[in-house]
Amino acid sequence: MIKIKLKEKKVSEDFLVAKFEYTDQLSEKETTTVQAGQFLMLKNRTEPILAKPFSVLSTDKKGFSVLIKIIGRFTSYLSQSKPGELFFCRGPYGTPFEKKLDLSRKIITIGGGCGAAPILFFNQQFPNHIEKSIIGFKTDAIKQLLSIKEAVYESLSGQTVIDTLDEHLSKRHELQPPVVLACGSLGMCRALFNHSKENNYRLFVSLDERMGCGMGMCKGCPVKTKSGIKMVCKDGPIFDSDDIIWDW
Amino acid sequence: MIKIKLKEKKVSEDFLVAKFEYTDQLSEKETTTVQAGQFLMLKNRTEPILAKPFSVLSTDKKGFSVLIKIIGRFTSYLSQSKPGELFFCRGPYGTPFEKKLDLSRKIITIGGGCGAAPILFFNQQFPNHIEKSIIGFKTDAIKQLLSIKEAVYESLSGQTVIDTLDEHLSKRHELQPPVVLACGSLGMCRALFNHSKENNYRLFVSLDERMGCGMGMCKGCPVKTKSGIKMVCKDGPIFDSDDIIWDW
Amino acid sequence: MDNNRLAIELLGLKIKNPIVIASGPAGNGEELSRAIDLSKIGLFTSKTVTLEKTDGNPPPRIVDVYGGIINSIGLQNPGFKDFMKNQIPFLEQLPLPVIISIASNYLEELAIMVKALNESSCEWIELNFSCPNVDKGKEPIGTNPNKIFETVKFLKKLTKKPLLVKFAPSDSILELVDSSISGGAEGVVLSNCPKGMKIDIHTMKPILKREYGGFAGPAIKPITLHQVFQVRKAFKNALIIGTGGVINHEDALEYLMAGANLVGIGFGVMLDPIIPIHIVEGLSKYMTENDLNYFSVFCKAQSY
Amino acid sequence: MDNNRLAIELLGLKIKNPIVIASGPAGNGEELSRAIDLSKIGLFTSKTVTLEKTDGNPPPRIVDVYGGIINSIGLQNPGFKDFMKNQIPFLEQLPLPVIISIASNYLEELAIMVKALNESSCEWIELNFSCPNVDKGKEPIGTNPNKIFETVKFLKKLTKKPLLVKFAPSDSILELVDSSISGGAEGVVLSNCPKGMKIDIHTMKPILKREYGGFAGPAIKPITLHQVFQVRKAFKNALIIGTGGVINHEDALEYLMAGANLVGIGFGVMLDPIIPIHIVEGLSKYMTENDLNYFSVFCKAQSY
Ligand SMILES: Cc1cc2nc3c(=O)[nH]c(=O)nc-3n(C[C@H](O)[C@H](O)[C@H](O)COP(=O)(O)OP(=O)(O)OC[C@H]3O[C@@H](n4cnc5c(N)ncnc54)[C@H](O)[C@@H]3O)c2cc1C
Ligand SMILES: Cc1cc2nc3c(=O)[nH]c(=O)nc-3n(C[C@H](O)[C@H](O)[C@H](O)COP(=O)(O)OP(=O)(O)OC[C@H]3O[C@@H](n4cnc5c(N)ncnc54)[C@H](O)[C@@H]3O)c2cc1C
Ligand SMILES: Cc1cc2nc3c(=O)[nH]c(=O)nc-3n(C[C@H](O)[C@H](O)[C@H](O)COP(=O)(O)O)c2cc1C
Ligand SMILES: Cc1cc2nc3c(=O)[nH]c(=O)nc-3n(C[C@H](O)[C@H](O)[C@H](O)COP(=O)(O)O)c2cc1C
Ligand code: FES
Ligand code: FES
Repeated sequence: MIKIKLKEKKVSEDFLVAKFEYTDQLSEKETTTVQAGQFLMLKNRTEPILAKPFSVLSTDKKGFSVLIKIIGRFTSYLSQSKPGELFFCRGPYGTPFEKKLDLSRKIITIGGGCGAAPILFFNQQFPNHIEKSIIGFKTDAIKQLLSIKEAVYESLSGQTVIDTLDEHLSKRHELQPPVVLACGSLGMCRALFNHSKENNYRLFVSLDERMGCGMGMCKGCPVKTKSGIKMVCKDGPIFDSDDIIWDW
Repeated sequence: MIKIKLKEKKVSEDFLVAKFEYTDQLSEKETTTVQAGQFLMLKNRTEPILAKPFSVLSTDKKGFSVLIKIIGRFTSYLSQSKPGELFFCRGPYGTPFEKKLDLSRKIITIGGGCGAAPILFFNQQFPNHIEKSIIGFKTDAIKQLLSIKEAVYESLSGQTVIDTLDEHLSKRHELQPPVVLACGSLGMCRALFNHSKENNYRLFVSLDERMGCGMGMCKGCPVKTKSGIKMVCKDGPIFDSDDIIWDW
Repeated sequence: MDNNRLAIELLGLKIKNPIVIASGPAGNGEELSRAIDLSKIGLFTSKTVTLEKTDGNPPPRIVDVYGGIINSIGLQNPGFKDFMKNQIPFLEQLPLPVIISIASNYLEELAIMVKALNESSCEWIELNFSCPNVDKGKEPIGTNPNKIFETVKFLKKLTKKPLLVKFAPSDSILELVDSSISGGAEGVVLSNCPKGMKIDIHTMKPILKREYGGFAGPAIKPITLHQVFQVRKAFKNALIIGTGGVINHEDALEYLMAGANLVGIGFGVMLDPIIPIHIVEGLSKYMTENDLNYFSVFCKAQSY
Repeated sequence: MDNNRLAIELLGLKIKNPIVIASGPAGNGEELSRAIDLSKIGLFTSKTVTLEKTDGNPPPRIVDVYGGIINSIGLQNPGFKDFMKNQIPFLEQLPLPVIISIASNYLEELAIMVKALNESSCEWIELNFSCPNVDKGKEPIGTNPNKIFETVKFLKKLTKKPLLVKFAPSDSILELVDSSISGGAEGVVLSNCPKGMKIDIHTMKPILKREYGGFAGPAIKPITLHQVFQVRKAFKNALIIGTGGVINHEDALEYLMAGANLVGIGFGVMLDPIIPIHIVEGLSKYMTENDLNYFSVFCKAQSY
């Protein structure tokens, strides 16, 4: 792994945005090539706990940023760390979204909770390929961390991302059926899958699964597909929702 | 345990002096009563590793200082910590030196390496009861941390604490046989014990043993004595060298 | 905090909460009772006593490893006679019910101790069949199902006090527990320390003089928790004290959900004597906040 | 750095150093060979293959616990036919000697695989008798000494390749190893994952769908190291691959001193694929600085 240094960190309720900087040249070369949809494995300095996967929110020459939901051991450790603290990082891993999407057509992108990270990165990398983007959060805590113009705050508007999607689809006039790229909780992805059948559009999802190695070796992050068991870390995280066998 | 904050820390080669401050009133009441010879159990914030015993070097209203030899997990963790970091502490435990010594007579105190800590504290608490004090170190690295007038640096002078003690004894004119209090490695204590027999003086030693609970419960820190198995943490750490069965 | 959410009655004994001080790390409570208010704890288990005085093993007795310690105490104790004279009176006046732990590999010795304990007001008797730290010769009846059955059956005739049998993690734990229960034991304590070792790479020798010792602490929890889960699945009615690596109330909840009636704490008491109190408070808080009680979590991880 | 201090010859095979990539966490080397220079490592063990294709268990398959993980992969593999066609060629061209790991609870299935492997240039065959993550029906021959003896004896007739048998930690490990060696196995791999479990206190259910899984990582080292030490003490000549919780060169040294001829790394490869390289470098550095070599540490913690 390469050493990285926590540059800045902002916490709002159970979300945080953290900016990390590389500590040497080499690392720069290694990871500034990260593309939307790919993830990095992050680990703290102190304990032999497996590194955890996190999508990249944005990158620059000196480092990268992540948007993280605080749910457990590593994420709370990070939430309590101070700028200057060293961490470890390896990657990038996973298939960039663009590799599995047909970019000759515009795409509706949907992000839920911390699933927003790779979607925002994709929107930024391919501004001209976005038909519409919907980023859903339960509360508006995120406002303290990021200004997201596409944001929908369920607790305020009472709207889910699917409601907002329905609105958009009803107003939609393009000839070609829509293509949707979504990243969020398994619950959201399932719901969207059913929704995509009722409203026949093509749905790609970026899946979240507990990981071991993060690079395809350990068979720790399976998803059942029509073409057999695949690994989220290596074959994904993006999958065509039609290939996925949802009830495993 | 009570929370304590690392106030300052200086490292020189494999020694460090650390000053800790209490984080609340209560703790003050609890530990400013520490006396020379007693120890505190210190633990870091992050891992469920047993707390480790350390003699107190000095105390004041706001906290206490320790002199530590960096030899393993906790001590190297501490050597890498920054001021402001929180630690845990419980105690004080163990019998104050004065309780086992007859202070109607002056005492020769000997400290070796990090065994210097409780001896220096004793010298400071009972300046009028010290016939002579010898503090031995392999190198003079300690000079960066403390100025110890009684210090003997083996690597420079070629003198061990025992050589220095011999010198003192040869020049000594008191009628009563000497009483020596020593704290250091097991090696030094054994050597002194044999030396005390050849030069018939009374020797008290403060022993070092790996500890579990530090308070007499777990039977983890035994020393074999003529009156049976005793616990270094509770019955000691100071023992009359004549009571100890050295070859267990 | 509403402690009634934690109160239970087991084998006719009213218990404030399911937290048990495990045998050993807390000695016979002399120091612990000064450090914390034991009346807040469910049960106290005395340090295992043997008929004859035992010096225990030479140091080191405690070795740090990742996630816990390896210990080699060797059942140091003053012997049963001294125990009855000098320790039992103290234990009897502790403000919580007490389990007395005894060990021997001779039926006769166990019989003498069990009979004598009828005189005491201790609630339960724990047969430590699994101390890793005594010499072959002295090794407890331990891992021989028939010997366990015969022993328990015989001892059961000598006392009305409930008998618990304590085992270390074993691939044949179901067989061992079965022989204890069929022998008449009311329950089992799972688990004693699995055997572990550490080597000093500088001296190139095992750090412990007896080469291996008993492994305790958070590191062993996945193993001991599984032992409890397995045994509860097979023995719906046996009393189980789940012990191994418990240092916070979440750990304790896992054991209760796995099917332990009570949860023992050993290493945790050494880590910080206040931990058992924090665990009881943590459990009460958890129960209150989630409007649950003991019975709404007990065994809930079992599929039945 | 002077790597000859680590070079050894075992069962007629020249090996650069005693570090072995254990079966499973590194798959069949496809990704690892791109991440690190495998020619710097001693041996590579393939992911256990079964005669029939196995999908493995539904997620989650990996659960964090203190000091390691509990895994429930379930021997996912493409089946032996596909393995011979698509994986063996790749494994054979790896720049280090390879051990092929196979599992089945049917002698006939093992026989088919062992025979077929005679065609391959793999060096040794590892019989995984201890995967915790397959259903009862499918459970390997595992823990029955006679069955182990018969199986090894039979398979030994079918191949000239050295056979190793892999076991999880067991109270009866000496018996299990004895039956393997008497059956003709050249050595044993100690240890596979002990069984462990974790309960999700929010759902009140075991986190793993199969309830328990295989416990790996630094937390198990004291137990697996003791298994190795015990077995070496009783079997002076058996080849032993010591595996369990190795993440740095000090860990590896402990295993060598305990009597392991080789040291396997599983969890460590998942933690960071570079770890095996760091361990080899760490060992070389240690040997050079202390003017030692493999033979001056091997078995040194044994009293003989
Ligand atoms: C490809 C990929 C990209 C990801 N990107 C992001 C991101 O950008 N931002 C972000 O906040 N998170 C992201 N995640 C999820 C993130 O990896 C987990 O939240 C993280 O590993 C939790 O680590 P922890 O140590 O804090 O929690 P743990 O202490 O490991 O677990 C806390 C609780 O959460 C459960 N849990 C742990 N991991 C997962 C998981 N992957 N899915 C469901 N439940 C889990 C555990 O069972 C436990 O109950 C991503 C995951 C994947 C696979
Ligand atoms: C009453 C008492 C007072 C003490 N006062 C001081 C003090 O003032 N300053 C100070 O520097 N140290 C003192 N010590 C020793 C100190 O407790 C140990 O050095 C410390 O526990 C090491 O912790 P660690 O985690 O850094 O080392 P570990 O990682 O636990 O061990 C590192 C290596 O040292 C060995 N080791 C660990 N503890 C001991 C021990 N107690 N004796 C011998 N070998 C050991 C281990 O086996 C291992 O090989 C005292 C000990 C006692 C019993
Ligand atoms: C220092 C120490 C001493 C112990 N002494 C005993 C004992 O005398 N009798 C006994 O039955 N168990 C003894 N044990 C085992 C504990 O009671 C407990 O079963 C085991 O340590 C696992 O729980 P833990 O991880 O909470 O410590 C001892 C454990 C330790 C660490
Ligand atoms: C994710 C994972 C998968 C494993 N798969 C196998 C396997 O297929 N065959 C096998 O014999 N052992 C398997 N093991 C066990 C390891 O080879 C090793 O024996 C065990 O994990 C202990 O070593 P460690 O602590 O270094 O991981 C697996 C372990 C893990 C963690
Ligand atoms: S995490 Fe190891 S294969 Fe995906
Ligand atoms: S450390 Fe527990 S008795 Fe001394």
